[in-house]
Amino acid sequence: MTALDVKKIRADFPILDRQVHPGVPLVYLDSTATSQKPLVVIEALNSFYRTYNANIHRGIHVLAEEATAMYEDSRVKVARFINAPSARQVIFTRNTTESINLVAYSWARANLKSGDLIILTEMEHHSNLIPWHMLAFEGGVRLEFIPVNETGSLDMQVYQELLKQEPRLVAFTHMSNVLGTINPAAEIIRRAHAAGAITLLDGAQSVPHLSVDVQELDADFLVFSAHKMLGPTGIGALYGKLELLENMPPFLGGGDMIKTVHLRSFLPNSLPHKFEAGTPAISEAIGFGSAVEYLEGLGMTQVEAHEQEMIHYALERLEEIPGVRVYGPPAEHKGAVAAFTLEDIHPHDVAQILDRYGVAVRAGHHCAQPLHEKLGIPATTRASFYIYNMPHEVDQLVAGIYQVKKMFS
Amino acid sequence: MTALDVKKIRADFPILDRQVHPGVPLVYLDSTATSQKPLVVIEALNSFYRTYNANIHRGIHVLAEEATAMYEDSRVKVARFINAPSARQVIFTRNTTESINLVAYSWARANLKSGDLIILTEMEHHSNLIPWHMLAFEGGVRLEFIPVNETGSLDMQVYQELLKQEPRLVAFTHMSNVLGTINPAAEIIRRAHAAGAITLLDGAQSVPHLSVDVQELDADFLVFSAHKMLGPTGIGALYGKLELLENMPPFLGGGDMIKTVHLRSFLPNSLPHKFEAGTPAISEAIGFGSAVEYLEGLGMTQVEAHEQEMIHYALERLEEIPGVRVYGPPAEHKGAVAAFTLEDIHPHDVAQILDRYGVAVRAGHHCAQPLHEKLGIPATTRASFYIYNMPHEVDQLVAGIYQVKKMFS
Amino acid sequence: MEDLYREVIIDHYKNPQYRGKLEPHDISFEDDNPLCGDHIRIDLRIDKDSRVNEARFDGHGCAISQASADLLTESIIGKSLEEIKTLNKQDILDMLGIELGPVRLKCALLSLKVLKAGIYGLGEASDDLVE
Amino acid sequence: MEDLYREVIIDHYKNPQYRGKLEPHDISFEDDNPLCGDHIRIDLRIDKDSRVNEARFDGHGCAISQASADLLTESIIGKSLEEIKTLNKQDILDMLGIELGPVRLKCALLSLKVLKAGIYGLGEASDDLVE
Ligand SMILES: Cc1ncc(COP(=O)(O)O)c(C=O)c1O
Ligand SMILES: Cc1ncc(COP(=O)(O)O)c(C=O)c1O
Repeated sequence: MTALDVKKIRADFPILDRQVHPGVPLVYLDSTATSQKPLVVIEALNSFYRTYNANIHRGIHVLAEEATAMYEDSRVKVARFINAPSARQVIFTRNTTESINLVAYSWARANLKSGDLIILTEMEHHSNLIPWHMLAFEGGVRLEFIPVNETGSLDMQVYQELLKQEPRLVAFTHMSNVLGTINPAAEIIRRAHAAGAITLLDGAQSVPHLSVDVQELDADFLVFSAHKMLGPTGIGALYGKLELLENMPPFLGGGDMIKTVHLRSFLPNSLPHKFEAGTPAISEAIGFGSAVEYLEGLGMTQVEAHEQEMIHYALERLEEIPGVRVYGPPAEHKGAVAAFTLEDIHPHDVAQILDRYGVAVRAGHHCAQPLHEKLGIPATTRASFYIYNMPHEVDQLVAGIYQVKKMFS
Repeated sequence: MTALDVKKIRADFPILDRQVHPGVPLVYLDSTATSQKPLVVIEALNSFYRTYNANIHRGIHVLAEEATAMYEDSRVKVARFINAPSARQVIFTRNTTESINLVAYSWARANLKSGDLIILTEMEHHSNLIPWHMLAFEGGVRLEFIPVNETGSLDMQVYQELLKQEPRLVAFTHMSNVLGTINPAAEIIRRAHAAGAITLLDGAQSVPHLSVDVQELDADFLVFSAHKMLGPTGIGALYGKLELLENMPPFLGGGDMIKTVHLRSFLPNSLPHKFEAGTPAISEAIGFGSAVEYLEGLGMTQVEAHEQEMIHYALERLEEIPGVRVYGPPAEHKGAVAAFTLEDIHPHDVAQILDRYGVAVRAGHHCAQPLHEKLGIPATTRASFYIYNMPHEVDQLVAGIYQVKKMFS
Repeated sequence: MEDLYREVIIDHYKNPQYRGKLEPHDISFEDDNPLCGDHIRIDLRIDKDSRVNEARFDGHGCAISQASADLLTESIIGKSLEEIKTLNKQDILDMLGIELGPVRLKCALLSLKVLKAGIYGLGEASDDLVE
Repeated sequence: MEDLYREVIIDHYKNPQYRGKLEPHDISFEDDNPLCGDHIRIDLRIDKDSRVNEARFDGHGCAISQASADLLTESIIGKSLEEIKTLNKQDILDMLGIELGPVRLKCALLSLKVLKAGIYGLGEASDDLVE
């Protein structure tokens, strides 16, 4: 296994040349919120709009044929990236959030009844909470939560207990966007299936950073966003098992998702079009395809290895700073995400002062407010790493933190 | 009023230099399906990804602040373009289709009950039919349709009759994407209000081509897509009256659309964020802003005038071809859309042969199958015109049609 | 233009040899291309060796869909059902002798899809049949 | 760094002069900044001329939100309710003496929002109050 050539990779990302303040270069440690984009992705969008922009699926002229072919080709690439058995099991959505809502509106509303149980976890992103809150409020399904324990991992014993209540769905994040915890997805899914439940795997953080194989994991649904994995905004995906998708009623109604329409009735189209109503995010899908190709070129094993190196080094350096507390499991059990507190200095202040040194981090509850409630803190500062980050950027983060300390001392 | 300088405009659209077959330049007559994009829009995307790509709303670092400011600034531009009283009445969606579904899922499901009446028209695009079909199927609302008469306009007398049944909603297209008919929106809305109904105006075809003023029209909801008005794919808008939007329950649940979240409950965010769940189409919104700015620069009155010239000339030329039948009202009552049949030659054949001459038109039912059923034809060939089209392109279309006739003679 | 609408296509479209219906028939199936309203019905009479001894198509639509239906119908007479099951996209393209984009491909393959759905006794004609 | 966290901010954050609660009070309102969990409560005592004669704030959060709250509370003592209604974003920025991006602006304006919602007797503090 060859390591990533990060210097070479950095040259592919134009934004990394940017100075965010005069003389202060960008140190981008916010990839968990959204990743930067390589030239090849930016150029994919560019070339679409400059040479073959057209609406798809219904067009006979050359532009429309080229656009349709590239759009569908991207679906094939994304399907291959997660090892989906077929491309029509990949539905393009706006983002992870819409993918989860699609399952909540279509699958859940057609299949769950009042009193049915959905199991979630305490470390979910709001996107994997609110759609189920809405369902609970409206349809009376019950929600139970796998607790997060001291070490930042899921309490599998409580999970085992909860399974006795015969849940219908277990929906959980593959990797926490705060703690970095990589959950034992295969095991959670295996047990869910044994208890007769289906599963939804939130891959927003795992698909960009790990090799995720839906067949190996036996996931029923997998959801993820392009913008977190080098792709454009405005596009995400829902993978589903064929039988589930086939039997789900449509979600959004409109052009393209139909086979035939009469004044008072319609027949839905076949997969994947059944779930893609209206003019889709065409350029975005094409950019998504180009992003997964770039990642495949690097090799996801290599990506994982690089991120392991980064998080090891980051935790080592952060934990030597008096007053810093990093949340989540030790480096070997987590992705490249370090959420921390610094004494009682508010993360907003930390992030804003770091920004003056060019270090871009996130501060807040990172759309995981219940997890922060559980941790007993309103917010954390989060530094996260991707393929283009280097150890010296960790050093800049650390130097910045010392400046913050000095200012508030 | 100065006319559009179309030669100069054409120089802003890189795709117009393209040859679609060796030696055959593009004659793009498919803007009703999707418009081409000026350089300034392509560069807006480019510069976002190259210099300030970041996730928005929750970020403190410079990139996030710049991205948030540009995203919200685009909302202000789009709001101004339709003369919305405030920017928070503009919700960004994927497209017209999602905007209509948002209203169907959120407003309609909260406000309509079985037996309630929705009035549509026979000339609706599938996007303004299926969401209501689904609602009728699931919730028992009733649908009635304003008929299209011989001249391609709505039968206002039948409308008046239907209003006696106390509809709750009148949802109709401002401009037909097949007939080109410009419906008397202000009058339809006025009568709907008098009958106690609210209105949804499908502006997918009108907002790109006419000056549309939501306050002047007194529209309750207006929906449209960026990709049909020089903007990128993956973004559209829903405008709504403040009181309606404020009282609607959320549609998609997830990050950003919340104020606070606990393990088992949440409080929705204020407008417009309440309806924008998850990472939005950031670059797309920014491109949308740049597109409306470009149109404002041209002046919508000038755009309208140019299109009137184009459609007058196109109908004149088309109607002199034996065997051509153009559908819809005369030029002065329609937008720049000419859907026609040519003897009994199938539109697919017409379109494909035209393509060989570089002329890109659409063939099919144009997502208006019920309208085609009413017209008694399965499909039409549709040529449509926008700011970058010139009379000589009409001539090329006409020459192509003569070739088709020759081949099938 | 020769590459696109070869004479054979215009010919089979204008003067189809196998247009019609068979009553009675052993197998009959019909379907549309929802994109354009093309419609094809195919009727077959099968002999006791499971060979097609009579075939007709009916319907309406574009030159490509109607010419392919005529060419396909012609080609299957005398073939066994097992042989017909092996027909695929390329066979149709070979008969037509042209290249087609994705939308027109659907027109070209409609008749094969209908034929196979009929032979397999399916409730619905799926695109998978003609990959 | 001086431009960003002027001494006055760190000072008012670390040693607020007006932190506390008033019991009894005439007006009291509290709200959060949901983005970061900042919380501000403001209590007022009003004299018979509708002037604020005592004011306190309480809560927790970042330096910007807490310092602005202290500065704002200080500035309103002696002011009439009508005068307070005219305070806006710029007044807060002037007190702080710094430029702020959109997210931090919300921190800075939280106390003004709370104050105005209290004075107007609103059920909810809306961003419109501090435009
Ligand atoms: C009148 C009308 N309504 C709705 C739509 C749907 O727009 P979109 O596909 O962008 O959602 C269209 C475009 O095809 C249209 O012409
Ligand atoms: C674990 C997890 N789930 C879901 C999401 C939501 O992703 P998006 O905002 O792209 O819908 C995120 C990203 O913030 C995430 O980290």
